[in-house]
Amino acid sequence: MKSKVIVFPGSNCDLDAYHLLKDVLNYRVEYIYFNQKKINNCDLIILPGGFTYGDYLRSGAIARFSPVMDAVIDFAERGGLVLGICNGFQVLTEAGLLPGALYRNNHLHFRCEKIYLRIENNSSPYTMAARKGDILKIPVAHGDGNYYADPRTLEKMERNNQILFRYCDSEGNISNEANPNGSLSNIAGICNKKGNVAGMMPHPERAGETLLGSTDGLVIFRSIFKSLEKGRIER
Amino acid sequence: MNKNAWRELGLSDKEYQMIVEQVGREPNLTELNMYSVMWSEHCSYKHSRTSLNLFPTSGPRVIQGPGENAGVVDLGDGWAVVFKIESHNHPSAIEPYQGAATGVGGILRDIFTMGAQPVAFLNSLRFGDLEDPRVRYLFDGAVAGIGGYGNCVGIPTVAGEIYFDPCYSNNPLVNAMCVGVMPKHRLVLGKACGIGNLVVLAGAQTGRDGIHGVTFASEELSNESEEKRPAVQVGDPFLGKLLMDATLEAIEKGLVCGVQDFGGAGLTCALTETAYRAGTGIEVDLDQVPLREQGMKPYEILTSESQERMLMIVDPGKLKELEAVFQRWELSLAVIGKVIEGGKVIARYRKEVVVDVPAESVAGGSPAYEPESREPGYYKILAQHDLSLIPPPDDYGKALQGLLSAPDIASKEWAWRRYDYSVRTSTVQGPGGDAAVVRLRETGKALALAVDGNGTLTYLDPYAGGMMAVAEATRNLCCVGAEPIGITDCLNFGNPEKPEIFWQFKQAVKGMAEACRALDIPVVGGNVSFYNEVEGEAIYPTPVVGAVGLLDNPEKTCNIAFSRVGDLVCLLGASNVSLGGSQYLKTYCHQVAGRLADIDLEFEKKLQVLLRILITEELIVSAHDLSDGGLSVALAESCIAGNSGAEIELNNQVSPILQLFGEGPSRIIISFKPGNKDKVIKLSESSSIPLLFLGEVCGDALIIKSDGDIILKLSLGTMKEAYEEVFSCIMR
Amino acid sequence: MKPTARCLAAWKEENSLYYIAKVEVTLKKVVLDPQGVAVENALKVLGYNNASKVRVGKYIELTVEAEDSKTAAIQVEEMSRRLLSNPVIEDFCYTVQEAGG
Amino acid sequence: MKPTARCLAAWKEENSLYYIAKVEVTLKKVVLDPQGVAVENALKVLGYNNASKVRVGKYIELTVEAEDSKTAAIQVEEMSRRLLSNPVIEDFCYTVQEAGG
Ligand SMILES: Nc1ncnc2c1ncn2[C@@H]1O[C@H](COP(=O)(O)OP(=O)(O)O)[C@@H](O)[C@H]1O
Ligand SMILES: [Mg+2]
Repeated sequence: MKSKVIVFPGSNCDLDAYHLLKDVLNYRVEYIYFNQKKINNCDLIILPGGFTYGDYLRSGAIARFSPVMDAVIDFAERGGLVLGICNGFQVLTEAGLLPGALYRNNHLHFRCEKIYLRIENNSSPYTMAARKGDILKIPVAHGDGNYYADPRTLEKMERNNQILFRYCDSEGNISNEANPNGSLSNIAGICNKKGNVAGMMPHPERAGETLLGSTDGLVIFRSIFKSLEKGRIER
Repeated sequence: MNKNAWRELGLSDKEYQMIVEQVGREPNLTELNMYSVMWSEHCSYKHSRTSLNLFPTSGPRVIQGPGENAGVVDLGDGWAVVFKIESHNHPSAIEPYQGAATGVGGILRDIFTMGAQPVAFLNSLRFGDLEDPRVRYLFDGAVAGIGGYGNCVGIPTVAGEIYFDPCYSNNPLVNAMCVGVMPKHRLVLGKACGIGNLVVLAGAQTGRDGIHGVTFASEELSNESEEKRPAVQVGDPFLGKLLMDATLEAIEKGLVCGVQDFGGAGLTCALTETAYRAGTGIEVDLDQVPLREQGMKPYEILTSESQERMLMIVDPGKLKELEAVFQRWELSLAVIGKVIEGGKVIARYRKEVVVDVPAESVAGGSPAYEPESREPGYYKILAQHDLSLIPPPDDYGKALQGLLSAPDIASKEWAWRRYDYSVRTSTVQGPGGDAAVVRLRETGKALALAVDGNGTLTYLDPYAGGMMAVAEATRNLCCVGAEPIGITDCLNFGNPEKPEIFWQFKQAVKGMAEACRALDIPVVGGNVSFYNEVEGEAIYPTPVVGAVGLLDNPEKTCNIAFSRVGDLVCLLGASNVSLGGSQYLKTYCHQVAGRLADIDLEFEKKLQVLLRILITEELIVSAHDLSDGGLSVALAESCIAGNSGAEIELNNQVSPILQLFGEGPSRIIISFKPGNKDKVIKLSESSSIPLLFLGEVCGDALIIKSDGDIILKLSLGTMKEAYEEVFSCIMR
Repeated sequence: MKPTARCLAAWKEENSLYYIAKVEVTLKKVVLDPQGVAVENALKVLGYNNASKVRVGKYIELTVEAEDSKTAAIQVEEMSRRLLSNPVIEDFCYTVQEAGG
Repeated sequence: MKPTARCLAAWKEENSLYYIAKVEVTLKKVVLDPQGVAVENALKVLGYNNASKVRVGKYIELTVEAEDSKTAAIQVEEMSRRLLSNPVIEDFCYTVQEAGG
């Protein structure tokens, strides 16, 4: 599996994603800078967390116009796997690659904590190594993770199985208490209709080593790996 | 020159005479402005220098002690740790968000300026009574600002402390600490070395903001100009991060030979200090400084404190490559001058020489004062306060519950979950424990980090309080199994020109220095913040210690949690405690008074060593330092953290109130599995450290017995609610 | 006709109107506006080279119930000074306009 | 009189004016505005019980160089749609006003 981690000005989880893929999982990974216009030889593009352009104006609003984004859009249209984590998710919604928008947490605070996620759909390339209903313990760290989509869009997303993760409690119950940011119907992660582009607010790359308290994030990267292998065999 | 000119700039007649002698003529107004900022207390340490000499600043691990942007300590394996703490109290009192944010940005630059990759932030905060809405506004804003800057630059904030007392109402304390690591050979100093090298400015444009702390010559002062110079700057963490990444890359590639950040006193400080340290001179053309506003006067350009700027000394042959590094992030550089021989800083503006002064004089020529010092009247009176009159509580359970929800003691999660403490995937232990643990991927080892200070104790006894701050900060490192290797300190005091305040200062520094010597730990940097008073009312003397420790194996660490049912619970260390200065007295009698328990530094040292052995030999499961609230609070915290109860039996010799709520140094609660009992006893005996068996981890309540009777029983749920929900309620 | 103290409350109730206030809060001109700089650069990237001096501030809209527009304005001014802006680094300006009872 | 293509640039240079644009961006009414709620509560705490329906948005001010106010307005509208607001959750409105050459 060959991955690229995009580095926008202000990205700051780029090195964490890189570290996890390379040092923990032994995958091939390279950085791609925001002003590069081409992306070659790649199976997975990661848009990492951070504060692109300071998150000034709106999270992800300015990064979305970086030169590299044309290549990302092109790659996604050709069916390539694109995963946006936290700020990366925000960039993808701003770019229109994913539906809806992410805005200010309902309590107005930045929130860093370990939360629980329920796998809502294990047919996507990002969750296929997990079981539906599995509960993952993964950190969140964001101020703008409040997901919104208008009712019609939401309904379509539900119908198309586009909701990948919801915030839940340690037992898997979806409740207001378990929602760290006011997100619509506890949505923590989604994918596009085709399923190849995904975004999530929690940080799976921070949950990849026992020393750091959880390895639950690995299943997402294992899923990606598995789906690529599968694709390769089918081809 | 008119007498008023220097007086209004805050310089005394005698200081003006010194300047005339050192320059060899009368300085012009621009030069006088430079002197005024550089000879201010903030930059010249004129009231504190002599006392600070008491600190031990060297040791086998010390690579760079005080005098540079930050201290540097050897970590072994070819790596070094760089750290410093700094105050941003006054700006935070009027614009808490930006004041705190720029404080974090400032200390960040001090670290990466030296070539180190920042890996952690810490902070120490003091506010007034939260009943006051203005205090709540300040508290909320400062916490948001610390997170706002730190989260954006992607450096985790892993530890800190927060206390509340009316003495900080109008003068909150916001102290920020940053820690970085680097390969030893990468160290770069703030020196203008190499005659002919270029002086290069990077980062933000220079504006009129932050030209403050200085009064202006009367002819230039008007209401309008006041308006134009807000005393608080706005930080730009986005630019700060780009600047950090570019500077570190430039240093790694060997493209710069000296780097200096812009802190207080802006360009003036950066130019004169780098030249002074290198024994060289600098010639600059102020017209080359990129400005944000039109019509800025030379003295404004020279003293502006606009944020996010760096000065670099560069070999002309490497300029192109340096530009390419900064260009990656679309940052441009401005060559503003060059390094010259002769030790002078010369500035031109519109072709005319407007400044021509010896760097040594501006940066290092200020007088040192040894102000008068006098023991304040309150000291003996409060020390004699009769503590035997304190009534025991009607209900020990209720008393503990109340303490757990006292803002000084209650969980500060409301604040620290607003800080990203897990970015960089290296935080093994984040906020909430005795010390943070941050692993170093490059060496497989880890840093332990803690920041501690106690204004109440220092007020009651500055000498003992100073010792205790050092002892507590280093003890906290030992509670996670680390060896303390260096400290940095931030000394927050009132007006040093008042003899009573200066006495507090001298006593505290003496105590800290003595503790450092006894515990064999060097001070490698720090900061002094005087004049923390409003309308003549000074804050408590509040020295804050930031401590750094080394942990050989991050797998072999410890936290505070009682996590395994059946484990034995013991009190390790001293038995002498006092209700003097305790949280019990503060919370239930609304008094800050009494004599503190004595501290024995030799004993403290032995305890710290023993603790590290117990942890690295993996004999104990938890360790928790006893501080605010004494034994009862520490037990409750360990229960809450581990989500288990405990059953404890007090001894009969001492009154329960003293045992449960008395406070004193050198005490730790540990828990371990019964199978390790003999080994733990043997090791503590051979170190002659008392080990007192208290009980065991069990059930889902904290139960405390005295003489066979249950005197306290609190369920986990009750304790959690008291401990965890206070701030969300108050700050709603 | 002036109401007596006794029925002042009732009188106010009947006679008060709703006003819509719009408050703009911006950083003082001399203070760095990092958001403004970032947006200006982004506009340039999008090809708007003719855009300059971008400042980003806050916009607050609220409804105020008051006797008359002057009272409403005084209150909005007060709110802006006390809560909506920090005069140390920010300026504000506002408009008040009748909303119809 | 229409300029020829050749001297269009010069003609524009001479004839363009500066316009000050003010853009207000607010959350759509259907989107819950947590900041507005917080500000409204804070106003109540300060005693302004007569304040309601508080919405907090963004205010962006910029200078646009353009041939005429219509061109300026078109451009500002475009900037607002493309960058300054996110149409999924936000509405915007703007004014354009001549600044004097
Ligand atoms: N309380 C202190 N203890 C030890 N060193 C100190 C203390 N206060 C200041 N210093 C040292 O004095 C030097 C100057 O400090 P400061 O002016 O705060 O530096 P800067 O402006 O670069 O941040 C630094 O090297 C600092 O470490
Ligand atoms: Mg410095």
